[in-house]
Amino acid sequence: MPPELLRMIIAAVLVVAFVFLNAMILGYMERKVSAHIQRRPGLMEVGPHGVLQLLIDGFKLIGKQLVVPEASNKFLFRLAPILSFAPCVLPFVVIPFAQKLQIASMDISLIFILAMTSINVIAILVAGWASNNKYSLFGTFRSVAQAVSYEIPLLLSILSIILITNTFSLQGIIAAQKYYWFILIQPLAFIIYFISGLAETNRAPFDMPEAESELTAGFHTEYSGMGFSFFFLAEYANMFTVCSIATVLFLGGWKGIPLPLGDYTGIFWFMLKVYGLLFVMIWIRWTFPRVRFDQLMTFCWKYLIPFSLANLLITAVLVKLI
Amino acid sequence: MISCNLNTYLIIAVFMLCLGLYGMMQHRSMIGMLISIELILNGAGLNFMAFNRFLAPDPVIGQIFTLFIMGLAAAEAAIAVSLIFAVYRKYQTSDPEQISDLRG
Amino acid sequence: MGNLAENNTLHADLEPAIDIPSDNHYYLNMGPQHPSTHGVLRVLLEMDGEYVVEAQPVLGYGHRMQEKMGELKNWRAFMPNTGRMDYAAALQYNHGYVGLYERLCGIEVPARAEYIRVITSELNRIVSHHLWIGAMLLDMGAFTPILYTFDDREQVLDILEDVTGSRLTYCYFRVGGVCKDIDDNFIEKTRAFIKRQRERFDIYNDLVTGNIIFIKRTEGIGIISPDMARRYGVTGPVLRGSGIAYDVRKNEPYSVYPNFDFEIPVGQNGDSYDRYMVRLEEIEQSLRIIEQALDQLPDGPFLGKVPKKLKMPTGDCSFAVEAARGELTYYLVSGGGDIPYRLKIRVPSYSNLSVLPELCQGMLLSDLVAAMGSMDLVIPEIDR
Amino acid sequence: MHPATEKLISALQELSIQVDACDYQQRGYHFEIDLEADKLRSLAECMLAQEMFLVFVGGLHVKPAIEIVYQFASFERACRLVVRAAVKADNSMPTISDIYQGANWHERETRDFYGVVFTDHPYLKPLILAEEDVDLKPLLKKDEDLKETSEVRWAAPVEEKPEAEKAEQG
Amino acid sequence: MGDQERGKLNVHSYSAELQARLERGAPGDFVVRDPGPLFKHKLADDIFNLCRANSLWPMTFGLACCAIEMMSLGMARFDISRFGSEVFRPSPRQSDLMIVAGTVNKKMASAVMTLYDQMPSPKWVIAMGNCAISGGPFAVEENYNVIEGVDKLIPVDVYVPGCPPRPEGLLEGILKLQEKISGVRHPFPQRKISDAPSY
Amino acid sequence: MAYGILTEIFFYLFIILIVFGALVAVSSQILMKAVMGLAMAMFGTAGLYLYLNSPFLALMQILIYVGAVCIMIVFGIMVGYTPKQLAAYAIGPKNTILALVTSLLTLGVLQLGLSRTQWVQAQGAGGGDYSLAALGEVLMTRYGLAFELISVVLMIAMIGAVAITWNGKRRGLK
Amino acid sequence: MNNRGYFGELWFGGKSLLIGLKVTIKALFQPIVTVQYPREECDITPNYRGHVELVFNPETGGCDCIVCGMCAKACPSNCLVVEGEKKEGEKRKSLTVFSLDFTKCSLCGSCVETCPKGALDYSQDYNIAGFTREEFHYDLIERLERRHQQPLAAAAGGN
Repeated sequence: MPPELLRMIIAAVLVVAFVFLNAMILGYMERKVSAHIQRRPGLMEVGPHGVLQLLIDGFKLIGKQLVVPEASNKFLFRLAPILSFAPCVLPFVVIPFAQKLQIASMDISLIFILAMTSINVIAILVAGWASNNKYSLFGTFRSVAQAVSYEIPLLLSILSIILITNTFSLQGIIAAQKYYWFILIQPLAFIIYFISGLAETNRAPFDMPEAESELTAGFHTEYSGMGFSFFFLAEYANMFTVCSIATVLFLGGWKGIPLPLGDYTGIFWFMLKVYGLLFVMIWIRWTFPRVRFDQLMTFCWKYLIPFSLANLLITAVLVKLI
Repeated sequence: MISCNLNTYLIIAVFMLCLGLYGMMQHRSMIGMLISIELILNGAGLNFMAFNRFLAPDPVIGQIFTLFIMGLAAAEAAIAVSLIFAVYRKYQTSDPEQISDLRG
Repeated sequence: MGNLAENNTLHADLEPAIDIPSDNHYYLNMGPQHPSTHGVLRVLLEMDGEYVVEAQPVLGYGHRMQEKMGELKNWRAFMPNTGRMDYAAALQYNHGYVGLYERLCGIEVPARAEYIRVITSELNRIVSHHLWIGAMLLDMGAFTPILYTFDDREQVLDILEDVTGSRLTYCYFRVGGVCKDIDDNFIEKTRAFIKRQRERFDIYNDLVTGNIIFIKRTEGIGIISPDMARRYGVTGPVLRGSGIAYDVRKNEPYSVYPNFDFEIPVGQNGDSYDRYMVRLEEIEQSLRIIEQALDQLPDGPFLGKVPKKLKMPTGDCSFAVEAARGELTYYLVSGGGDIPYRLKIRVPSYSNLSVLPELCQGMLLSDLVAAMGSMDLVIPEIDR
Repeated sequence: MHPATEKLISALQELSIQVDACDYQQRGYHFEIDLEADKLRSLAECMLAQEMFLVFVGGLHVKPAIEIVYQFASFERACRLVVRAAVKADNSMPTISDIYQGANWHERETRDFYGVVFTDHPYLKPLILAEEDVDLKPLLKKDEDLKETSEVRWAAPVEEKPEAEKAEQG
Repeated sequence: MGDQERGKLNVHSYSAELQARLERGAPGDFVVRDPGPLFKHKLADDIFNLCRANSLWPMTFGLACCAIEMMSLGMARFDISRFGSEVFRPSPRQSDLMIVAGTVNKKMASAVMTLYDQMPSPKWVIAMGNCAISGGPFAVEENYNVIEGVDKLIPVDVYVPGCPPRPEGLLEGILKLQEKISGVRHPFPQRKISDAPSY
Repeated sequence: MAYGILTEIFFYLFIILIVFGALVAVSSQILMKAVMGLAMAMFGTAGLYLYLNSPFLALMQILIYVGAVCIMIVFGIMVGYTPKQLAAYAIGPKNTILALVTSLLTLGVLQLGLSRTQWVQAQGAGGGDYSLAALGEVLMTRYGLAFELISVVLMIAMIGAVAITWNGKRRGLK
Repeated sequence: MNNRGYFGELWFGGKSLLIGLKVTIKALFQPIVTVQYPREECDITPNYRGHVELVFNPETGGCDCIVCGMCAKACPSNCLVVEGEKKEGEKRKSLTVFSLDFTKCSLCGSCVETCPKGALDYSQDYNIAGFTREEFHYDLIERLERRHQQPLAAAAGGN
């Protein structure tokens, strides 16, 4: 077997394994943090402090019956979970976990990630439409509008970083933050990016597509067992992607105080920063009520886009001047 | 190695163009027509890229043209969808054959 | 190839009860199992996109024949049922029911019993409002406030469980008094709770009241005008949110309520936010009443002398109390004997919910959830 | 007596409706009205004009005909009225749901429980009971339990407790 | 009066299935379309059962009074999440456990059955509270609306009596269900805490 | 060598994706499926762009076509059509033959042209600088005007779309 | 509240959100309030109303029930069955059957209150659950005897 192929296969296995592991860690983290925010212990009984709970949940979901509703479009219904999963895995290929720890180095890795995240909506769309359930359709509907409009401030806030660094390469952007993190000179872009990222990943308070109290479970109302767990995995993988981009763009990526780990020191700092941001996401989710759908759009068009445009303009002028 | 052959790309482009034409005539809904147009534009873009890769001296021109096509396609889709909204709201249908009121 | 069926396939495969709408409207069947209908309410929505054109609540999924059973049982046997109508504020239902018999048969109640009734009823009102704040915020997608309010709620439930023996569906009052006396431990714990609750208001205000998302989602949503309230017979905090200071405790005072100094909080606009504020303020007023009642608590018996078998005169009698959700009126028609000839129970949520079809026209679906949440619905109370 | 209440009484008397004052301590309401079904709508209009709200509408199955009991009260003052009206011969009753929209559901519920038809009601479908149970009418009394109207009214005001006491089971 | 006679209701023209289920009288004997064990191998099946037992996701399905106690169980004082069951799924498709908390009446019965059918197997039902077990205080002779026991409609695995049961009762029910699924009861040491819970 | 074969296999996969997607896009009776087919074809085209040395364009293709245009069309479908209409839009048999003839004729003519033409390679074709920097530079200098024009077109399109769609009154009120 | 202006609203909103976040992060570091039930046994108030139970009278070594049937009559849901038989040579009826169908009970307390002898009381069983309905048709006499024989086991509750 040629070594390139072997490398690819190993990389693919690693990435998928990491996605599963990440979902487990995040799921545990979410349930435990939410529990302690609400002053209860949370998972306790399965394993010490319930660490095995997510594994158990996964096994249970594998063992559940897969229900494909009679009235659904069966092909698309089955396709949707896989569609949602694939583009979530691909960004992991180019995320620089450490100085040397990047599966594929690409000049335009940032665009690659953005392209992949933009496909993600398609999966939600297919899922909601194929389910043939009005609640699912509602969820889809909201999700599409939300994703399309929040992509704009997201891209604009990223663009202001690109203006400074002149590269789309993630490693290049990290290298450009040699002396200071970009969050110090672009705090507004960071805030806008983070809010748009929350919306892109459908996290509360922007969890319109799966608004529990309005649309039961939104676009995955009809999904059971593995189908549901794929959406679950995809959501957490997406969260990780968004936070890792934020880390790379604004928080200096894998840079940190050197530790005796050689070239792999970076992964410690990278994970620390990413999971720190993920903690903030979870924290926000368990604090706020859900915004209304039209308020969500208003907020995007009235505040985020003008601010990100202004930020971009100012950045452009400053970059030109300096 | 058909991936290094210009004709492969051209045939695919032609195929997309013809299917687009077919769809344009045959679809009764405006959305269907829009889909077909996108297909045709896509074929054109592929054509540009293929010629750019195999025939042109400057590798940038084709890419730029394709980029422009994409931009135009996006603009066109936006306009078309909004037109469909408007037509739908006025006539409560999006079958182009039923919209015969020419005065607007 | 009709891929989208007319009904959403989940949540009960029931046919819509209203006629098929025009082309671009469609039906959404909300409930009977839906997270934000607080139980088993079913709302049939005619929708235009995300906008509600018409809402048709379908009741009866929690109908438990309470009025029928009222005609079958004497007061002692029907007593547990009263607590099961509105399980969130059961003691006020107990209160209305015993008050009815006491008024009809002219039974004297010892003063201590009346004070105990008031104290426990007001505690129960607080519990009910705790539950409501949490449930409404849960409807609006905030998960944490309900846990904080339940924290406080459990405090009161412990106090009430200690004296009544159960946590939720109390059967504590008796005609002529209450079935168990309160002791010093109760008073001490209640005072401790009052102190604690006053401190907890800060958390509510920080987390909910001042929150921009909450304000944006509730301000101007579901406005009930005073005129509308009158036409529908809306009562309770929903009415007071509209600016009418109607409270049975003040208007037709019963029990020992005239002895206490308390205010009726009112809102200005009649929107969901005002209803929220009214309820929050009512918790404070209830605390004030409890404080005063504990100070004034007289000694004496807690259960008066009542014949074993009640002899009711023929005739009818009505007794209204201010339950946590509004005016609760028991109307009893007696044909003599100890079993009512007819027992009509006027539950507040029934009238409050009947506003919904008019209220939600042109609303967004999310607003409907917020508006419905602010009504404080308890479905088995509505269905009886 | 509150001036608004006096105004209400006089307005009702203008409609030639007999209003009887009651002992609130004993009955829990201030006035009672026995009404013919025909006058119901004008009474309801008068009530709305005098800013009373509808507390409830309920049925009462007694011997000559089912009675519908309406209770009105005021938001502003202590004033509670009970209106009783026997249904017409064809078991029907004029609706007041266009005057008091709140009556809509109460009337539907009364139709569920007693089978009384409210004429001109906009949507007289079962509310509480299932559509299949249209004919159930669960609150109608059995013949042996049914009483005369006079048996469920207050006796004339005598000082002593009324002696009507029978060991009758419901 | 036995359950058999009590079960007869004034069923007029309900769906044939509901009518059949109601008239059957005695609870039990359901034709459950159980797909059977996932694996033929016993150990694998045991492992899966252990997983299922420890990851019971209930459906948000409150009917009456008991629903509040069910909510309480999810709240901080009792905290069902210790057993991994705090994931209250609003959709029946994603839930494993249906807690019938409250009175089921004739109008609701068909919805209950639909919801049960919509759950993917393996699925379990807990009848919480006396109303769900036997109609409770509403099982009077003149009963015209209340279903006297949800086990007439759907197969019930665990009964938790009480009116309403304390949240600990429901927790005990869930533990019983875990015992039923996996065959093991959690070997909890029980210790008495001296003073009242302070929180 | 094996690597070459693998790339070739992927090439075929992309072609299949395009052909299948395009066929679904024009022949599906359900509009949602048609859009999915379009997305598939776009995706395949993006794959071909990779073989034409331009990963940037491939990603842009995905970002713009799949991520924006397709989604917009879906949006149009969801808003502009009721479920009933969606079901009703089956293919009318009326135009099918005409469409078939026209498209086949076009295909034939172009195919003829293709097979008859001897393509002449320009000097230095196939090589050159495919980097993003070069693209950007040319875009900003030589094609600056065209770029500006495209931006103006996009801007006008956006304004136009908003203007067409916007009508003051709130929807949903009777 | 609506006339805060464009930036005013942004400022107000952002501040309120931060305040909200402060509340939850504070709670994150506060101790938990949970009573971990199966691991810790909860303290149930002595006034808790479980199902009814016959009261053990140490003087007679049995219960005080005189088989008057008041409790069964008072029960609104007919869940008590009391039967007794008059044995030869005894003045009173002696208790033979005292069964409770707990699944119908609504815990109203009528039986306890009407009992002229105070022979009934509430139990402390707060954590009962079972696999069949019939598990909750209690034979109270047998339970009384069992409780009397094993006073330690009875304290632990359960069924």
